[in-house]
Amino acid sequence: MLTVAIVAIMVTMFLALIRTFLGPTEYDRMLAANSFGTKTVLLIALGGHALSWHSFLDVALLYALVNFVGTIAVMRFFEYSNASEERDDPGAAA
Amino acid sequence: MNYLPGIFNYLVVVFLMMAGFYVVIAQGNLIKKLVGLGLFQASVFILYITMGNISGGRAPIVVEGVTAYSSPLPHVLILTAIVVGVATTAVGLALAVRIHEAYDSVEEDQIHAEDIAADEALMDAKTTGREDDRR
Amino acid sequence: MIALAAILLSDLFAVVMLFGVYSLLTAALFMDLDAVDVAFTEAAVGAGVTTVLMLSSLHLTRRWEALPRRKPLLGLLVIGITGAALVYAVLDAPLLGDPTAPVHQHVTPRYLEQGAEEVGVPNLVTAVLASYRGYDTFGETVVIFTAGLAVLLLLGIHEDARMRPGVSAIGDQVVLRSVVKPLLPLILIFGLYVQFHGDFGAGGGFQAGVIFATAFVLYELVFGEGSARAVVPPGWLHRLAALGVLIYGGVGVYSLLAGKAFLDYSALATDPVHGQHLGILLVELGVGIAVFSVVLLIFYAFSGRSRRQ
Amino acid sequence: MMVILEWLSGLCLLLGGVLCITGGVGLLRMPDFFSRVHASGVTETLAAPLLLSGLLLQMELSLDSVKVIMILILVLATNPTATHAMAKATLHGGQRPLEFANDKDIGGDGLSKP
Repeated sequence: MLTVAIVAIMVTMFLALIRTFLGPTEYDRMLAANSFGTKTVLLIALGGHALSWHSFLDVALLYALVNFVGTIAVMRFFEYSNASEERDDPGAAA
Repeated sequence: MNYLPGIFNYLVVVFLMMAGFYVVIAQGNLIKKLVGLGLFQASVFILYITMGNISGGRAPIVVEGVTAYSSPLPHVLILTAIVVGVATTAVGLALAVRIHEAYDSVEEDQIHAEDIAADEALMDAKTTGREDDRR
Repeated sequence: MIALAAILLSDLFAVVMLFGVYSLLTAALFMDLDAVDVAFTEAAVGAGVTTVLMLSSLHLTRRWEALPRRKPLLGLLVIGITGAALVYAVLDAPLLGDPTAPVHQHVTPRYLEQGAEEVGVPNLVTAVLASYRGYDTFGETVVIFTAGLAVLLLLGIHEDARMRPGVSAIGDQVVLRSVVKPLLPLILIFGLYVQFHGDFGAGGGFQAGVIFATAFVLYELVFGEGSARAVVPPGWLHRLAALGVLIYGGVGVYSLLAGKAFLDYSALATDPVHGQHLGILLVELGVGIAVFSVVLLIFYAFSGRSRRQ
Repeated sequence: MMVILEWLSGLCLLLGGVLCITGGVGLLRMPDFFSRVHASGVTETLAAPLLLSGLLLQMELSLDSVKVIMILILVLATNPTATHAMAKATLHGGQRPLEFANDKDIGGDGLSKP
């Protein structure tokens, strides 16, 4: 069962990767990358158990964290670039 | 038959290294060059870690009853190299930002063009002012 | 693979995004090659900090790459030649996992056989990092410190009135705020765990510093500009970074004064193994403080800079 | 007892895997961003806990189980938040769901211009 789950995760990672490549809008890329990150966490957790890696759970925990932070950062970037496109000149608003 | 899997990682390393190298030398955008540098860096990391691996080995953390460990030395080198790498990337990005502020562009060609234009303007000013000394 | 797409796309934002994904994959590969500590560092640094920094600098410069590119022919030629040479060299390289490879011959056996007894730390990576190769690590710490100073020199930290706490960066996201708020102390505790558990499992000063900085970056990203500055003012950070390097160097000088070699931790206590343990703890603490403050400093420098008019 | 645990864990893993693939296919095949968020966000939020609890049931109780629970909590907390925030940021950024797109651009791959 563990193997089946791992293969399933890998397939999903592949699909998400394709979406990251295609992604017509940046938001799609962001979503796919986030999903990819979550899948990586799961893959490390399950794969680490299957192959009995050392302290894989620390790494998985860190991944979950960093993935979230990265997504937030990307969103903030959008917020800024959108605002700058709307306001046309953001720096002057100080 | 055992040869190809053993060498495969190195081939991946070479491929990544060349990809990063290509970005660095052939792309004009400074930020993209930095990404290429990151690719190159990562390929070197993989190379070191691949060398340190040992078949049937475990991570170099001492556990009872395990005899084969991967070599900890490459791990140490790469661990510090990653953090140093991000620090140097930050310096590069800071430089790119400053260049963008000075030239309003991060494209290498445009920067060169502006440099040449500025130089020529300077030269013109000098020749018309009958000053031959160059700084 | 991903690298190819990174070359082909001209939307720099997508390039950065893919770079993050690529870094995740690299870290997974490191896990598979038994390099737990390296995977840990790569995960903490590559996907998080690098992405944040690249995005900030994209925000400061421009997002789209200029369309007319130079002819790639010459570049491809150089790549082809170098690549062929490297592939030829690789054919002679030791196979993956070969126990007779040169890496496993020279000093590695000593580290593996006697590291645990001499240093008294189960995680041999930490042992080699902080004890056997203490000089190198000191050098790396100084390099990081210098890089932080360089960024500071180049960009400076701007504190204008625009940066006041409470102005949320991502719209008005109540859900995000209320989820992140309880998360932050957990991240900090995790960072401490990584810092002090580095002797026994994956972790250590470098990773812990980055995790700590990540927590503050997250705080600043969600709760608006200047909120993290209110907690850790930028003025402290140079001093903190210097303090980190000073702790490391201080341990070295102390052992020098105690009549041993520079960074010989057995001078720290009567029992050599205990001294080693103490020394590694202190040194890792210094590294952690230095890395934390430098990463946060770099982030402040980038985020505080407003776009050029 | 052990057999029951084994079966339960197998069931969790299987369900999680199926959901995971469903989410991936949805992510790839859905026509516009908001339906993609729906597909990936909802399934992921269920699949990740299922897979992790399947893993938890296979391990013996130790510090590692605590870590798995920590990951579980973290994923459960961050994943819906991230997808929610993403959808909100997208809406804020000018994208509209396909159904409400002003220009009737239902041309397959979801390029609904704002």
